[in-house]
Order: sequence, then C-alpha cells, then structure tokens
Amino acid sequence: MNEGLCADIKLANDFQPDMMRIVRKYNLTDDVRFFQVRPMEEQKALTLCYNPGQFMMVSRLGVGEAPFSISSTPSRPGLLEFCIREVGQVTQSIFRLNENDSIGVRGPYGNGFPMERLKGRDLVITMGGLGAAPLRSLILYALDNRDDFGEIYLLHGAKKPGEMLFKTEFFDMIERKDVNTMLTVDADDTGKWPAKVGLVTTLFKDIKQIDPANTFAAICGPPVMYKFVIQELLKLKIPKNQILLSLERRMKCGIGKCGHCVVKHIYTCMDGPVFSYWDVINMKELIY
Amino acid sequence: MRVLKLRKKDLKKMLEKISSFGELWAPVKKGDKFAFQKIDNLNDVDPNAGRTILPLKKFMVPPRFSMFRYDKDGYHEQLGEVTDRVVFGAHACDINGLLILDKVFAEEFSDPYYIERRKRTAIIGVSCVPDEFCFCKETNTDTVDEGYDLFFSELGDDFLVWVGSSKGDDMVRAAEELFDENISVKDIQKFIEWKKWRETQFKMDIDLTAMPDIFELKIDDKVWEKIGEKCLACGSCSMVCPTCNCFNVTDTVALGKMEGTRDRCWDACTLHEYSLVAGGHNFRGSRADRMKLWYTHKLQAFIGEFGKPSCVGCGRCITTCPVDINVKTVAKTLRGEEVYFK
Amino acid sequence: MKKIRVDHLSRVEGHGAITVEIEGKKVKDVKFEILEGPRLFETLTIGKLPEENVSVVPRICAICTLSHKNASLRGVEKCLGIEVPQKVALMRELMMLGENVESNALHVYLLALPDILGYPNAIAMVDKYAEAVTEGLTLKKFGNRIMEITAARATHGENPIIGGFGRYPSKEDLLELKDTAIKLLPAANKVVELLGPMDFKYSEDEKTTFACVNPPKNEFGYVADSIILSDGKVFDAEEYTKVTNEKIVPHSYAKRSSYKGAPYTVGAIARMNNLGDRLKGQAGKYYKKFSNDRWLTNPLYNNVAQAIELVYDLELLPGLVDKILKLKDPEIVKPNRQTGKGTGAVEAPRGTLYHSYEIKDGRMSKVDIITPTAQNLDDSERYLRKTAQKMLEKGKKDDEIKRHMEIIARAYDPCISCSAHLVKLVRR
Amino acid sequence: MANQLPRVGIYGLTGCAGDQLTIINCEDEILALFGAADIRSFVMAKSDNTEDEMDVAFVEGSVSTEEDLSMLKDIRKRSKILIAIGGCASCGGPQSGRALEKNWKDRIKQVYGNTKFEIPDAKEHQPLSAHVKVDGVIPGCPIDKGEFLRAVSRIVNGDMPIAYKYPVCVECKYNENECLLLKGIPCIGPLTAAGCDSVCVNHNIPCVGCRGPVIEANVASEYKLLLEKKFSKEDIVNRAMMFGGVKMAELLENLKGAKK
Ligand SMILES: Cc1cc2nc3c(=O)[nH]c(=O)nc-3n(C[C@H](O)[C@H](O)[C@H](O)COP(=O)(O)OP(=O)(O)OC[C@H]3O[C@@H](n4cnc5c(N)ncnc54)[C@H](O)[C@@H]3O)c2cc1C
Ligand code: SF4
Ligand code: SF4
Ligand code: SF4
Repeated sequence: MNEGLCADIKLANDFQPDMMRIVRKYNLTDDVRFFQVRPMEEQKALTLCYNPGQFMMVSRLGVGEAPFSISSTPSRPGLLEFCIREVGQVTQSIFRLNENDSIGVRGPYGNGFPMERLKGRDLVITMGGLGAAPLRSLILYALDNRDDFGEIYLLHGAKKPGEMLFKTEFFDMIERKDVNTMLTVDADDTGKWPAKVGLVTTLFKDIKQIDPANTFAAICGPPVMYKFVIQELLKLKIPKNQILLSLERRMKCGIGKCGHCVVKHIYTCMDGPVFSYWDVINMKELIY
Repeated sequence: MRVLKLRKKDLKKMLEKISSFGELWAPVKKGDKFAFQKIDNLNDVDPNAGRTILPLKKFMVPPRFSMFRYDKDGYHEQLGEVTDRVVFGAHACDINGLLILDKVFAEEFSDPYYIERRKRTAIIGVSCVPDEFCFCKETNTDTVDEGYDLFFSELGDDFLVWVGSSKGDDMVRAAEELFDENISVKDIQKFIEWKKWRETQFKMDIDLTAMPDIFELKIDDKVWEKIGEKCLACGSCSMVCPTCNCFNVTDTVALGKMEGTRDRCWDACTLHEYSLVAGGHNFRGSRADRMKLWYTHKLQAFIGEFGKPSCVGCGRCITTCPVDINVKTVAKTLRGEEVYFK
Repeated sequence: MKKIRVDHLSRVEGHGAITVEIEGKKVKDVKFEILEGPRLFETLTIGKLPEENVSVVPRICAICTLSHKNASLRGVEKCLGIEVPQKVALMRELMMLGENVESNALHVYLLALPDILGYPNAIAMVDKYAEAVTEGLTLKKFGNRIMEITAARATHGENPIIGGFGRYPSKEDLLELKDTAIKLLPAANKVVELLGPMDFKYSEDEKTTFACVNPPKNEFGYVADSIILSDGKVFDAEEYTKVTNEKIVPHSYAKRSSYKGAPYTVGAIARMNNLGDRLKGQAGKYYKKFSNDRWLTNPLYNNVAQAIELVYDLELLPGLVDKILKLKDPEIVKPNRQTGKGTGAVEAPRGTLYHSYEIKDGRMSKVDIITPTAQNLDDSERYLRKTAQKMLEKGKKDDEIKRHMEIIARAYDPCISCSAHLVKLVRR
Repeated sequence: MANQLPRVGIYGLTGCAGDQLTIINCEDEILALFGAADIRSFVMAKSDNTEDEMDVAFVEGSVSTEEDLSMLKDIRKRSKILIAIGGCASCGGPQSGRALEKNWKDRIKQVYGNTKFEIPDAKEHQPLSAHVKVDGVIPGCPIDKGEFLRAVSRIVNGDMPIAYKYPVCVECKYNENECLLLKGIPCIGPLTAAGCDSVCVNHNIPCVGCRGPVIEANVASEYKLLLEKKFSKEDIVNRAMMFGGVKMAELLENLKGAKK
C-alpha cells in the first residue's frame, strides 16, 4: 500500500461512503465548479489525511459514484477540496447541490505523489485544463513546506483565459519570489490577458535554474498534452523515472476490485493514478 | 493435514449429517450441462458431474447483489442476508480459481461482501476426470492443496477425504462414525495409480510455455483485428471464467423517496462500455483492444505479477464462446501452430 | 353542419375518436375512427417461418396478446398437423384465463366503474371507493401473474410455442395461482352483485346478433373449433368468412364485418347471451339471476357479462391447476407436414378472434386475421347513431351527448390497437 | 424540479399499447407513480387530461400517419424531455419488420387491393428519432416494468435513465443458461440490448430480439456464424428483423450479401 503522509484510517467497509457537508462552492469556469467539503463527524475531520495526487470516490446516493482528485493540501487539514467538471450523470447531480447539502465521499485512494522522494528536489509542475485539480494539491503542499524543496517551476496552460482554473490563485503566485509561475493561453479571445499567449510547451525555454538530475517533473492535463510536454522535459534532461504523470481511467471501486482501470496487471487506482514516464514507456496502453 | 476414508455409499448419509452447516448446493444437470443448484433431494447429488456453466465465483460474488440499502437515515448493510452454504462437488481448477479471487478480493482493501460469503460457504471438492476441454494440467491447477474445507479424492469404492480447514474438521466430526482413519498401504497405492491414470486422460493439446513473451512479441499482430472482428462482445467468456472478477456498480432509487440500494453486477472487459469515460472517450473502443486486454491479462500480465496465469484451465471459455474465441484458439494462433482467425 | 367530436377517446387501449355529424336536428353520420396507421401485420410474415409468425402477430395488441398467441398457435398447428398433448391444452386454457381476468378486471373496475359512478378515472375514485379500486388492481395483477407464470411475462410472453411450451411452471408457482384464485373469488362476486342489478341507461336499445366460439361438450369456454350465433346457426371455424364477411370501404382502411348483411356483436356479452346457460357454479347462478331481455339489446350489459366471467375464471382455475399438476411435462410436438391450411378461433376478452393461415413448404403463405374490435365496429356505430339521434331529439346538450358516446364506445371495450387492418384516418 | 412534482405526459402513437399497458400494470406502484409525478396526460388510463407544457413525455408507438407526426411534433414542442418507450418508438417496431425490403407500398396494396382511398396519409413506420430529437429510450416489446419505474425514479430526481449498453447474453449468463447458439438454435441475444433478464432463454426459447439492437451489435459476425450453422441468408435476416426495425435494417444494409 502507498506510504501516505500518515497511515490510512481503515474504514469498516470500503464501499460505504462517509457523509460530508458542502461548505463552499463556486464556479471556476463555465463547466468546472469548486467544492469544499467537511466530514460530518468532527473526529473524521480532524484525522483526515491524504497525499497530494490521491483521489476520492464521491457519491450521490441514487445516482452513482465517480473518482475525483483532491485539490486541497494535507498541510491545511480539516477540509477537502475538489474541482469537478460537469460531464455526465454523477457530475450533473453534484452540480445540483448547494452549500450545506451532504455528499458521500470515500477514500483517499491511489498512490499520490511520492512526497518522501520529492523532498529536497527541484520541481517542474506542468498542467493544463482539469490537470490543475491534482497538481494544485502538490503546489500548495510544496509552498506550505517551502523549505523542503529546491526550485519550483509552475507551468499552467489553458485554451482561453476563461478556461483557466484557479486563475486568481495562480496570478497571486506570480508575485511570489519563491516560485516561478508561468501562465499561458493558447489564444486570448478577451484581448486583456496579462500573461503569455502560446502553447504550454513554449514556456519551457524559460526554465533555467534546475538541476535536471535532481528534478522531479509532474504533469497532468488533457491526453494530447502529455506527449509534447514529455518531449520538452526530456530535452531538459530530466530522467524518465522522475517525470510523473497523473492518469485517468474509468473506475467503479477505487480499490483494485472492479477491474475497469486495469492495464495489463496495473491497477490505475491502486498502482496509480501517478505513474512515472518510465512506467508508461513499458505499458503501451497507459497513455493512448 | 488430516486424511480419512469415506465409503462412497455413505456419501448421502454424510451430507445429511452436515446439513446443519448450511444449505447444500451441488452440480445438477441443466439442459446438456451442469449448474450448481440448491439440493432438496440428496439423490440429485452426483459426485461425477461435469463442469458447471458458472464457476464457484457465483457463491462468493453473486452475479447481481445489493451492497447496501440507503435512506434518509443513512446506510443499512445487506451483509446480514448472506446464508451459510455447503457447496459439494467443486473441481480442483475451480478451487484454484477461488484462490485467485482470494488474492483480488481478500488482500489489500478487502471486500467485505466477498469475505463474508467466502467465510460462510464451505467448499467440498471432488476429484474429477478431465474431458476433451480440460487443460488444468497445463496451467498447474489440476490439483489443489488449500482453499477448500474438504476434498474428496477417488479411491474405488471409497473417497479419500482431505480435511483442509477447521470447518472441514468440524464437518467430519459431525459425521465421525462414517469416516475411517485407517488408510492402508494398498489405499495409498490405489490413490497413486488413479492419479497416474488421470494424468493420462488429458486430451487437449495446448502449450502455454513462454506465453508472456509470445504476447509481448505479438501484441501488435494483425490477428487481434481478426479476433475483434469475430467477437460478439457478448461477455459470456468473462461471465463463465472462474477468475474474471470485474464488476459494475449502479444505484437504484425508489419512486419519489430518498431510498434505494447500491448494487453490484458482473461486468466484463469484452463489453463496449467497459473503458468508456465521460465525454465519450473509450480507452478500448475496438473489440480488438478489448480482446487483447482479456488475453494479456489472463496469460501474460498475471504471470508477470504472480508467476502463474490467471487461467485455471477449466475449459469454460472453450465450451461457451459462440464464435470459438478461447484460450486454446488464441494461444494456438499466437504460437502459429494453427490459424483459427482468418 | 355541426360536428361533435370525442377526441382521443380516453381509457381505451390505443386511441380512437368518435365524430358525430349533425345537420339541423338530424344525425347525419357517426364515425368511430381509429387514429392509427395500418400496421399490415398480415403481410409481415409472408414467406417467413411459422415460429416467427407466432412471435410477431401477438404484437397486434398488448391486451389480447395471449389470445393472438393462442389463435396463431392453433392456426399454425392445424396447418402443420400438430396435435398437442393434454397438458399443453390445459396450460393454454390457464393462460387464457389469465388474459381474461386481467382484461376484464381492467375494464370493469378501472374503465367502466368510473363511468358508471361518474369519475374521471379510477385513481379519483380512491377516496370513496378505495376497496373497489384495490380489489380491481389485485384482480388485474392476478391476471398478469397467471400470464407471467404461463407465458413468461405479462405482455407478449414467448413461452407458448408451436407444439408446446418452452418451460413448464413449477409446482409452487401453480399452487400460488390456485390459492390466489380461491382468495380473490369473493371480490369478483362482490362486483357482480354491484353491477348485476343496475339498469343501464346510456345507450338506446336495439336488437342485434351475437357471435362467439362454441366449445364442445356443451361447456362455456374461450376456445373452440366452431362458431355459434344467437340465431342458433353453427359454423366450423374454417368457415369463419361466412360469419365475418369482410368488406373494404373506400373511405376507411377498416375492413368491415357483417353477418347476413347486418352488424353483429362479439365479446363477453355475446358469450353470455349465447352460452350463459352452460355456466355452472356461482357464475351460472349469477347469469340466471341477472340476465334479462335488455342484455340482448343494450351494449352496456357487457360490463356485467365481464364481471360474471371473472367469477367463472376464478372458479375454474383451481381445478385446472390440479389437472395440470397431475400431468408430466411433454416433449415439444414436431410438425408432421410442412404444407397445409388452418384457422384458429379463440375468444379474446373483447370477442372472437380468428387467425387463418396457409403454410407452404414450411413458410407462411397466407395470413388473415380478424379481430374482435373490427367485428364490433359497425354495431357500435349503430348504437352510437341511434343514441345520438334520440338525445338530439330530446334537446340534450353537446357535452352530454359526447359523454354518452364515450361511455357506449367504451362498453365495447374496444382494443383499438388490435386493428390488424382496422384503420380509419380522418382528414379535415 | 424541487418541491413541484414533474409534469408527465404518457402518449401512444401507432403500436399495440403494450408499453402503456405495462405502465398500467404497475399495480403495486401505480399509486406511488401518481404521487411522485403529476401525470397530466395519460389518455389510456384517464379522461381528465391536460395538454400543456410537460417536463417529461413518454411516447409509445411508431410514426405511421400524418396525425402521428403532428401529434409527436406537438408533444416535442411542449416537453422538456422526450423519452421513446417501446420497440415501435425506439426502432420502428414489428411493423417495420420489412423495412429492409422497401416494399411498404406494395404491401398496402396486398391488403387493400386497388381500392382508391380518400385518406392518403398513412406513412411507412418510423421510430420517433426519425422525426424529432429523442432524449432517452426505454426499449422493449414491451418495455420492462422495472426499467420503466427506475427511469421514472431517476427523472423525478432530475437524472436521466440509464440505457443498457450490453447484450442479452450477459443476463443470460447471470441466469446460468446454456447458450442456445452453441446448440444450433438461432438466438439473437448477442445483437440485442439487455434489460429483459434474458426471459426467453430462461424458458429455453431463443431471444427474438424484442429489445432492438444493442450498441455495437456485431451483426456481421453473428450473420457469419449462423451461415456456418446452415441457416439461409433469408432466415437470418428475417430473424434479425422480427423486432429490430429500422435500426436493424440499417445495420443489415451495410452487410454484404444480406440484402435481398
Ligand atoms: C483518478 C481520477 C481522478 C479524477 N479527477 C477528476 C477531477 O478532479 N475533476 C473532474 O472533474 N474529473 C475528474 N476525474 C474524471 C471524473 O471521474 C469523471 O468526469 C466522472 O467519472 C464523470 O462521471 P459522470 O457520472 O458525471 O459521467 P458519466 O459519463 O455519466 O459516467 C458514468 C460512470 O462512468 C464512469 N466514468 C466516466 N468517466 C470517467 C472517468 N473519466 N474516469 C473514471 N470513471 C469514469 C464513472 O464510474 C461514472 O459513474 C478523475 C478521474 C480519475 C480516474
Ligand atoms: S480463461 Fe477459459 S479456461 Fe481459463 S479459467 Fe477462464 S474460462 Fe477457464
Ligand atoms: S470472446 Fe466470445 S464469449 Fe467472449 S465476448 Fe467475444 S464472442 Fe463473447
Ligand atoms: S443463449 Fe442467446 S442470449 Fe444466451 S448466451 Fe447464447 S446467444 Fe447469448
């Protein structure tokens, strides 16, 4: 089992969600909404622990369950945050919920980022679209424990200004001296975009201060992004097993039972969702 | 391990004596095949029954069941509804299949629904004679040393009874007077001879040597397209395979009320929706890709992980797939021994 | 010219409409229209296998599905020279009871009672007549249960097949049916006693002819190889065209039936009038007690006849189950020829249904289906016209005329969707 | 739809009324149904019907007359969600069993001879989707009661019904039946959407395909298989067309050699 930042709390029955309360919700973009939830039971809220990069199964009883990355950081305990895109049955019904409504959540599941190994390293974090969901957790965690890490590069691309998740949060980071934040959009349809315009791959030329052998890269975004970003990272000479990707598959249990996320003998839910590029080279089907 | 003798003609008596351990289930003729069914009349029990349509997994993970009920007050576990059962007539390959399911369901993040049923289901194995579709020798699952409570081996007029668990021991004690502790040298001789004879009865010609490597080499072979063209995506092969464990989870909800159930049902990687995700992307949109997954999972990936295939050689896919896609035809085709898919 | 139109005749299965054309103080025309497209079932299975025919044609009508199934099976089996063993015949009788209970309960309790008691639907009756509504639903459900057990599902079950049944029901299931029938009989008695003494006024009276099948051994029943008419004439089922005399009229896709040049009536009322004195038990007693001359002249009494049939069905069922339980499951009977002719006649809940076939070299070569609603169409129009005329003369309001038209049409329990080729399209 | 019951209309075009009957057959649930939804129009069950804006319309039957068509268009216009119920509405139904042969006009003649009709508005049977946007489908000849109730429960909660995307064979194996295809019986379970709990095969009868083609139905492979089992081209096509309607006809069109 994964080495979390603290030991998993064993639930009596892993298929039964805990009831949590929606504390806050607001729209990040037209179809992505931010949800902050808190366990109903005080004890659970206090002992909640997870790893950046892990995910949880969020349930609406009577509709179904779906996996969502945790966007919050374990360094700010008591709350969980998700950003959810409205695409189908479960997500639509989650979108109908209001603050103070209850929602089922179980987990955390998956390996998450190997935080122990990341300690003392330079980080290059690249995200696009919904990829910000799991990576925000990593970023916030790294910033909360700033001394544990070397240089931090944060590259974030969106199609249009209106589609960038956590825009204000990231613009605030531009101001920070201890992190190199670069934001870009493929096209600026507003004419008022203050940051860069161009594909996320164009940002790599500005990465200067890293020691490749001591760098870990993390990528999450739409499938098309991976191939090109990986090329850039390889150009920077970051070792293949230090390039980390967070992947997506259909999941029905989150705990290695239902089989849907299997690729060969790999369970995306248990052995992932975070994989190294080296794993992926050896598992053709992992990215398609 | 405790080993005893039971006279074949005492089988009925013995099963009667252990009736307190749970409902008795055994293979009963269904059409031209067999199926494990609840036994109301002990005369229906046939220790020589052939392969059942569905394997033992149906006892541990029913094809469809409710995990829990929910209403506005919260969840209500449905585990209490699991009944005690004694399943008589399990073949070695099937018990080996259970051992593989144990790995999936009973280790890390154990599945309480599986475990509860596994605990409450006593397994009585019987030795069997292979038919033309059995190849458990090739998968090393023709014998089994664990995973059962009792195992009955052929011994002429008797059964040699292997006690495999504490529950098994209790069952034997409940019918103490029918068992004989004394196993003679002659008995042992007879047992060995029978086993040797059984070895000679395997008729199916199949060779699984180096399968993982062959898969690696043939993973982009055109033959997968051909297999995909043929596959009906009917899921039958997965349903009947003792080691296929995939499932789907769905919710039901009552009319106009906040109550319902969260249900599980068998799913299969051969089905269209298996890898479909929101937004319409299907990681395995083509049947060829799904077939590839099925076979690599059974014959390559599992070997890599556990040192043995997740096929137990029961022959069910061979006797079930309407279009003859099965371990035999796929393995032979990949080896280039015979071309089944044109 | 004024037109009264009962649009979307509600609470009949399928949709129909009645147009009453009025000129001055005269009813010019009454049209009972069916707003459905011709489904051409009789051409669907030509050239196909008999088993496909037997599967497809019951889809003509959901409420009479098993009557269609049975008529079709009988037609095909006659063509192919198949004689089914007793158990198969008894099982088919049982499944027919299921359909009759379901359909009659639906009609009597949920469609007719609201009319008679003046409610828009059965659900609205719940406050005052909760018991009747529940009993109606329970009886209807029981009818469905019989069909589920015998035919595999309540509607369009596939279990009855040429030469037998795919699977025979278990002893437990059959005993359940027997027990339930005994339990529900009092409810059926009650509804007969409620409707029996009623004096129905919605329709004008007029003499007509009644037709139904003529079961052997002087028994009541729903299946036979001959037809009996209220004028005493008996025809072999194969001579059905002498009774039905179908004609095509250019203003309608409906083929019209007439006997001796005049309209006639089929259905529960026809069965009661023609065969009522063959009834035994409580059903027989009720027939004697309640039947009177107006049963021969007023379609509204169909409702009472249906209620008495409910009693007949529930009384018959236990004995039928006992007989079935005594018999072994037979093998499916195979055809002994591939070419032949044959007509299956059965009593669907709403009247006599004919399936007449020819099979050539194992393929359907002629299909003629005559449904009860098609046969009733002309007669119902006759009563509608006469009543409308009378009401008009009495200076009744359009609304009231409309309501009476609906009630009369509904009394025929028209299963409009069973129009194999019974279609009349209106264009205005 | 919070607090206010969803307004529901249940309608029939050309068909056998079996799907509406199946709804009426929900004896145990019908009161709950009327309690959970505001059934404003259900001509087959009641006479006080109101035809106005609907949240959901369930429509049975094929479009077979001009009248059907205008009724359907009207329903579409005033309904937020339109669900096709039954085989006729979802794929044309048994009456389109000869859709592949394209001989509808000839068959009209066969039944009615050369009579010149004054009422020329009958049309060749089409599923609803041929004419309007359909938001959901509950297939089957007839629909399954359980599936219908599950669909309504979901709709009442604001969710859409879930379609069966796997074939009958899956349920057939859940029920531990012997495969009839292997015994040389022409079962079209592999081509047919599940949801009936394989009721026919449970009774030793081959699936007749009453729920219409499943997504990804591999018609070509089943066709080849049945040819190998010595069925004639014609019989295979007929079998698939019993209930597959226009949808099955489309699949067969693309098949070499299957068209007559
Ligand atoms: C590890 C992981 C992390 C994820 N993190 C996020 C996130 O932070 N934010 C976000 O918006 N989305 C995330 N997703 C995707 C999200 O799970 C899907 O969008 C969601 O399942 C859609 O469900 P639905 O019921 O609304 O869609 P439907 O299309 O109606 O899906 C029905 C069912 O299909 C399955 N399914 C469909 N799509 C997916 C999918 N992409 N992944 C897994 N199962 C699927 C689910 O079991 C679901 O119940 C993540 C997926 C994975 C695997
Ligand atoms: S793959 Fe085939 S032979 Fe092997 S265990 Fe599964 S069903 Fe049996
Ligand atoms: S391989 Fe055979 S049994 Fe499996 S899904 Fe395909 S056709 Fe069905
Ligand atoms: S009998 Fe029919 S439905 Fe069942 S598995 Fe075989 S082909 Fe599929």
